[in-house]
Amino acid sequence: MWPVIDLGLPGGVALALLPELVLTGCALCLTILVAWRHRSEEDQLLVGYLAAVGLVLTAAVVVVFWVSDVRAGGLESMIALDGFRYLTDLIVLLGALLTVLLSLGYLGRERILVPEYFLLLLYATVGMMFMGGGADLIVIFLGLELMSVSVYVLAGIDRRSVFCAEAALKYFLMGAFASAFLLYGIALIYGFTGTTNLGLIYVQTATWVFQENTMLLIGIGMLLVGFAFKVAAVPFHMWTPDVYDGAPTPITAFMAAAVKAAAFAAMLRVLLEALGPVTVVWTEIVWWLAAITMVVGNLVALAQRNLKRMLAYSSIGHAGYLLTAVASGTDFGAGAFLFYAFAYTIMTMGAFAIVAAAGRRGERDLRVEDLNGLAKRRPWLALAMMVFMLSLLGFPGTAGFIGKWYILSAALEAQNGLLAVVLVSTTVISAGYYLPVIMAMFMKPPASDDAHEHVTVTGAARWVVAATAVVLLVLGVWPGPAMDVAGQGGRDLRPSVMITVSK
Amino acid sequence: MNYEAWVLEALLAFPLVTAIAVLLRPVREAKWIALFATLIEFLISVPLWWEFDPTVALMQFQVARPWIAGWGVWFRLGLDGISLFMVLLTTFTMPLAVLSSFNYIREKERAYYALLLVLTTGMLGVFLALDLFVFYMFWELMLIPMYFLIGVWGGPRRLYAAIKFFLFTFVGSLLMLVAILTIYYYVGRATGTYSFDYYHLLSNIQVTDRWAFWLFGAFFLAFAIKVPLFPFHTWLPDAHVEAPTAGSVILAGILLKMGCYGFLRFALPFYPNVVLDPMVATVVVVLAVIGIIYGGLVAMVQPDFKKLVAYSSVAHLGFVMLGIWAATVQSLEGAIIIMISHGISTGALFFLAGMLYERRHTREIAAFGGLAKVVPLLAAVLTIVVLSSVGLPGTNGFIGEFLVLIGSFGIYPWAVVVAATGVVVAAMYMLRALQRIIYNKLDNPENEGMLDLSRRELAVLLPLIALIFWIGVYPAPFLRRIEASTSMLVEQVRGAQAPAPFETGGRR
Amino acid sequence: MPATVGWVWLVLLFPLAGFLANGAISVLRLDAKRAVTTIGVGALVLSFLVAVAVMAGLAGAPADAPYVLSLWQWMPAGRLEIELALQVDQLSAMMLLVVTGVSMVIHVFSVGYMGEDPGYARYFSYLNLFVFFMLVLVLGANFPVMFVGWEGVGLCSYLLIGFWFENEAFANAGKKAFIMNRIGDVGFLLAMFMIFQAVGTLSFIEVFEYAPRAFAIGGTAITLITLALFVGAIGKSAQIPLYTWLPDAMAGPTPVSALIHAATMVTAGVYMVARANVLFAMAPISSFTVAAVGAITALFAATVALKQWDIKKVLAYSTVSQLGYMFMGVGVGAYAAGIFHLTTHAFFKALLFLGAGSVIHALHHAYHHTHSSEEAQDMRNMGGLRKWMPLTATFMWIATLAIVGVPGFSGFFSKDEILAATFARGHEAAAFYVLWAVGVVTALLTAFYMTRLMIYTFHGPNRSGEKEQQHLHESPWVMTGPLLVLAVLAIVGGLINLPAVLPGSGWLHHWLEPVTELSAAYLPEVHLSHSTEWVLLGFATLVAALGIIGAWRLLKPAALKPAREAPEETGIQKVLLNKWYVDEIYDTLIVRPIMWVSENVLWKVIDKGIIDGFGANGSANLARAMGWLGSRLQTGYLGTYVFLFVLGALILLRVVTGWEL
Amino acid sequence: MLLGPSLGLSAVLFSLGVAGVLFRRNAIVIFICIELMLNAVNLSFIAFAQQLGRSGQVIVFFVMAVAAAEAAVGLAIMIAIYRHKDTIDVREINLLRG
Repeated sequence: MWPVIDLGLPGGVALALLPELVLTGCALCLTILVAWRHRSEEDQLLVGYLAAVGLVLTAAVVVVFWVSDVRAGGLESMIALDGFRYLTDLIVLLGALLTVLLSLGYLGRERILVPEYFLLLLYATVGMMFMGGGADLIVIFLGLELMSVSVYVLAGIDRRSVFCAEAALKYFLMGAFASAFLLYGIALIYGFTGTTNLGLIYVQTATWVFQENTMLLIGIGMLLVGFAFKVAAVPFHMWTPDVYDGAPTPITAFMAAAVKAAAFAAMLRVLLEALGPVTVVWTEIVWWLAAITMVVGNLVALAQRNLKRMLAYSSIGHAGYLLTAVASGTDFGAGAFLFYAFAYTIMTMGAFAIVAAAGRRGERDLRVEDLNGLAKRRPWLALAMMVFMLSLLGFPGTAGFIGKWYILSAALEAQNGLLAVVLVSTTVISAGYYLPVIMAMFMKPPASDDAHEHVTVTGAARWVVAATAVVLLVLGVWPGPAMDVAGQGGRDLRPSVMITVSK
Repeated sequence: MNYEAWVLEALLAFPLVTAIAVLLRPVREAKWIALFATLIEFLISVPLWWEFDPTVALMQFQVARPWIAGWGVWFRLGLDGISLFMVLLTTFTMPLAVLSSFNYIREKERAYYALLLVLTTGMLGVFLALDLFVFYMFWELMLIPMYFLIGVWGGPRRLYAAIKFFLFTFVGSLLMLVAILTIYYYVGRATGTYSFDYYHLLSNIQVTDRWAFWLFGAFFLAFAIKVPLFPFHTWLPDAHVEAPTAGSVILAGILLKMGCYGFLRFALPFYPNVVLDPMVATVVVVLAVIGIIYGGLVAMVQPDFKKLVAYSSVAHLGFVMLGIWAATVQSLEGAIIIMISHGISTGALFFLAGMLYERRHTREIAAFGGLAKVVPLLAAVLTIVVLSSVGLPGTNGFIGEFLVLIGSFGIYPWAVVVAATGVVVAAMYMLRALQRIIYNKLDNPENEGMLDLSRRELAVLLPLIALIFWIGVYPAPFLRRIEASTSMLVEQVRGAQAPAPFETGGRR
Repeated sequence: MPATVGWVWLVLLFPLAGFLANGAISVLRLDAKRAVTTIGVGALVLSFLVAVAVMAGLAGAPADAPYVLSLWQWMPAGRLEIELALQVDQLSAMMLLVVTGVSMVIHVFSVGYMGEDPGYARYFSYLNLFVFFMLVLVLGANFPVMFVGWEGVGLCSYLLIGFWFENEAFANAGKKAFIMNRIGDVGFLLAMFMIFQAVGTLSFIEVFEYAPRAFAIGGTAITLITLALFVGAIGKSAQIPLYTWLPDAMAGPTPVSALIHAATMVTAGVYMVARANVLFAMAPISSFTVAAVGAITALFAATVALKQWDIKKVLAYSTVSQLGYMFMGVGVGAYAAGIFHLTTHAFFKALLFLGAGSVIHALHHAYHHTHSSEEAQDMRNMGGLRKWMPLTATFMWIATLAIVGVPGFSGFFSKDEILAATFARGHEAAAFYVLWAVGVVTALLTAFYMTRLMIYTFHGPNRSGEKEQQHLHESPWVMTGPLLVLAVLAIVGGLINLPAVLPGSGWLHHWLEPVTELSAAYLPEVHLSHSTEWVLLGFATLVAALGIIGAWRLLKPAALKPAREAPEETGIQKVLLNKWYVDEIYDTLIVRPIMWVSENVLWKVIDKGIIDGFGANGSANLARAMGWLGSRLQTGYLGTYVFLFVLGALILLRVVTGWEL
Repeated sequence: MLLGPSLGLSAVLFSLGVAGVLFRRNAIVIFICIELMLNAVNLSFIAFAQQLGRSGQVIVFFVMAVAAAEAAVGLAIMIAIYRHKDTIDVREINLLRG
């Protein structure tokens, strides 16, 4: 219908921002609704369902934009209009939707009566959509802050649990600290390129010799520090295990999947669209970040007994895999990121759904041994968990493997052979903690006869688990179309100004 | 549709379909469906024997379907002299494995038989795949069923054995994945067409010669762990001892052969110059020979019968590796014959170990003694199988070992001299075990009441014994079918240079 | 190819069928003693008749190239084409007759000897299988087929030695025999590989035709091949150092010892050397080694036989010694003499063993009635059995005179011809004179210990105990009949190859001409003048007589005590009785160290310790330790987190600015 | 024209902020130091805007708005933690570790 939008006119910008506007609109209406009906369980469920409807609506709009391949006429000033944005939006919306569906049952069981929970989720999602789609450093920063603030609160939503409060505090302090670094980076880059628009920065960096301009390099460094924190790359990852452990399980899943995906999307967009010509500067750093993150994440996960904390460290490991895709510094890598982020979101949501189901009310310490003999009493649940574990491990036949294959291809095409070997070796280490979970469920007898009575997955969560497991297997066996879509999305990351620069 | 077109795909699809059927039907019928399915599978594969044209060296029965077309991944299957007998060995062993676990497996039967069928598809996939990506997928896929077979239905230390088995193979295969992708990229960039097709990559592999050593190293590690070659073998005894009977039979009979098959199909043709590189060759041949002697000697002191057979597999496959690395027509054919006959004789040994376990619930050799008086039939079968494993002329063991040694003598005379003593070590440990099981005094009261082989057990063992003598006495049809592909492989590996010419007269 | 020679595959078929039939009966535990006997003995009788027909057919036909009957292609692998082919020529026909003839006789004897044994069917099935493999060995047309027979007979000797497997010692003896044979077989295998590597084929006709062009006379290649073949022969024919299995093999039933460990299997080594005479002739060093090892073994075994009390052990060492003679014969190039002694030895040694068998059977029977647990094979419990077993005594005396080499008996001609050939070879190299001297001394010792055996068993007072004497009686005709046949052969056997001086001489020599002439070019036949022949003949008779009279004089059977009260042996007697402690040396030097190394070093240290402990589990624990270290770093304090954050940021900035900051 | 020194000042302020976060124990003081860092960045924005035109100053307002939002949420969280542990001394808050 309208393949081209002119971002110069205000109407054009509004049109470009339609998905975000739709979501914000829903969120605002819900805010009003919550003001009146916030006393009973049903109110919370109602808000939850409406939030889900809002998300689906937004997703529909995004799909319309994506299918009709809407493009920006001329320079993309504030928001980008390309496949990459639509795909990240879809991934983020999917993450949020799954979190909402999981939380419906979870909040009831944990007796958390805070209808605003779903609002915060919506606002965080809006923030993430801006991060994924922003064509301007400031827009990305604002999106990041909007998301961060909402998730700080979400992390500490359970007023009665001291762990939740501690998690929120740590996340808040470290998060603010890191955004200061990010902002300082933006300031320096703005200072020396005169603009915050990614396309224009690309033009500036293409024509300038970086050796003698240390201040700009520091700016890029600061930017990387900020993003590295958000993405939980080692050594900036220290907050992740504690926050993931303390926060309520659906929120942990949300942070591990959607937040991480959005952070990576923003990082990729900035690095590729703005700092494209100077890849040699940042690929080496990202290379080191990836390697160290993969190794430390997987190794420390090996020593964990608590299942939730183990999945936290494993998500650091997966951040390392995604960093490997970024380290390739090509749009092929971006494609790899998109596919892996999508697959990773599904795996983590499924895994945490079962962790949530297996944990009893309030009892935080869910050990791997608590899953012993799950296969006998809850065969389907155990089977789903096995699919998630195998997919997280990257075992053929699951989407995880295809994702890892895609990332390995990106790394090898960019001549990062050594990083590929590090990725592969850390995958072996990851087998060291994924397999015992499968082993506990299938090969060990249950502790007592009524061991898993309480483990029930009700209503929406049941669908989440089933759907995610099936999607993982289908993607694993028939990845063709999904990979092409991801590849197309990645290729869109070329700068909109189309200035051909000899690489 | 003629037989060539649908057979390979049917071989892969049929077990999966029946696996689902087993899961859905009630528990009582599980084992019968599984037996019925594996027999049908075997019947499908039998016509391969005469449909296969021995004169053609290239792939036959080829099938190619686009799978992930964008990335050059096609579902390509093919069969040639080298993989023909591996496929037949698999389809031949599976019904016996199912039959042998009839009253060995008591709980979760449906899952057990479904896993066996999925495993069949995985194994056949590895032997038939002509697309490196599809090969890798099947190579890893058959890990999970075997992992569960050992882990759920295994012996006391099954968890340790299962995870050790998984990790050993997993390390090797992941490095192989990186190697495959590197080759895929460099060949793709050089030729423009990005594809995983075996012949496409093989025909312009020289593009990756700069990293030939490292890429070969990755393939080598993956296959050496699977074979297992000497230093990487410690997973084998644990996996064998803890796996249920059928698991051990499949593990020894077929899974180990995937390593050797990998060498023959991928490592040798891809990097012949690295294979023939004197330093690499000496290392591998030395490891193979150590494997033969070391495997034998350690087998001699094993108290547990299954562990003894496991170490004997290390010794047997040491011969195969020696044969593969000598890369002459005789040694390669010998290696393939050992791969088949080891599958048969070691399979039979494990079936017997299982039967003894079913009777006395112990695998300690010391617990038996003087069985020949009580169970003459079992003793007779065990003697025949032990003799085949020792490589007595007239049985299948001798043919393989003789061809390997005579083929390798021209290339590595000293290795053959040491390897030949392996034949003595084999006699030492096998006969020592045989004697402590069926001869000596009948001192243990529990052995008196032992029942002899039932009809079902005979049905499992007789086909194997028939094969032992058929390959031993009349191996010509097997050798004829292998010859075309092995001579082509020797041509590829040895390049233009013909095998060592004779100094003086002698027959041409 | 004459018709009758074509039937040769029938010779193989009958014993194989016999094995299968009796094997089925024994496994299915059917009680059909008569059927087993008819199948077992019947198979051998038919096989013998066909053998005679083949021999006749061959004798009639012109003696050109040997007839090769190819059954099917066994191992077609590229250049290597091995066929399962049978070769009938003068040598193999001769061996055919000897093997089938002696086996038939021993089968008849076994009917009586093993009558009451529960494993009767199993015994006959193994015996038939043995004959089948021995015939494969003899008739093989190429080295691999001969190797099939070679290891096959090793298998049957394993099964038969350990026949009464309840007794752990007997089962161990069987295993020891098989493993020692296998050590020899490795030599045989390596020889085959060297031949194939050099000549490209393994069938006898082609190898012997191309050998002269493929190898330099006396070169390293041919020497290595022949030495490797000889290692195989040592293993199979129990020469030093691989002979210790033969005395232990006496654990098997006596007819088995007679058939396998006296007449047929142990002579396989000699047959192989005779068959490959071209190769050995082309390698003088190897031929000399063969002769030397033969001589030394003969002497060594004879010394040990002097002091053995078990009647079968004496005969076992005597066999080792006589085999030494045969190797001396083929070593010096007198292949016909070697085969001749092989044939005559088969007759009289089989007779000796069967005689000993009937003695043991009688004694066993007596002890069985009086329920005494005395050792039935110990000569100290015998004595004066002449009175109760006159027939066995006379036949044993005939065999003893034959083996000692009293003129007129077969042993005299065959042993003397070997000594004469060694003496004749002497003028080429003095060492052969030494070998001749060793041979003569051995002849003296042989005469001594054989007479000692006869005196202690059949003469002097009876030491079996009064009650047992009532039950001592002559063995039934089914056992003494075969003794008679063998006795006749022992006497007549010498006629087939009379020495040159006597009329109608050297029939066997001419009969084997087509086979042995190939080697004539490299190791020409040396003929002594008639006078030296007569001198040697006379000297040999003198030595034999000296041995017999010496034994008669020195030994005092009356003073001998029954086994129970026998005094402890001292000094050199003790050393001889314990067979120079060779077994113990092997055990401590080879067997025990191997077991200890593989148990403690290979398995515990390398497998569990280094590869598992260090490699697999080691790396797993290392990873877990590093992980634990990482989780310790996660102290929970915000301060640590911020500190690491800032540290990381600083490093990152330094890297991004190219280490200038 | 005063770009050099103002950037220097903002860098100094920034590092002071970082030092504060590192060494202080009280959560609120840490938050104050973070605010100090943000204002240091605002300073550099102003310094750059002085050369590159007004758009720099607009960014400062965004930053301030964000800082305000953060402050509100941060202090709420600190109150929650105070209600539980009667202290906001960072060294006492270490239940989540390992």
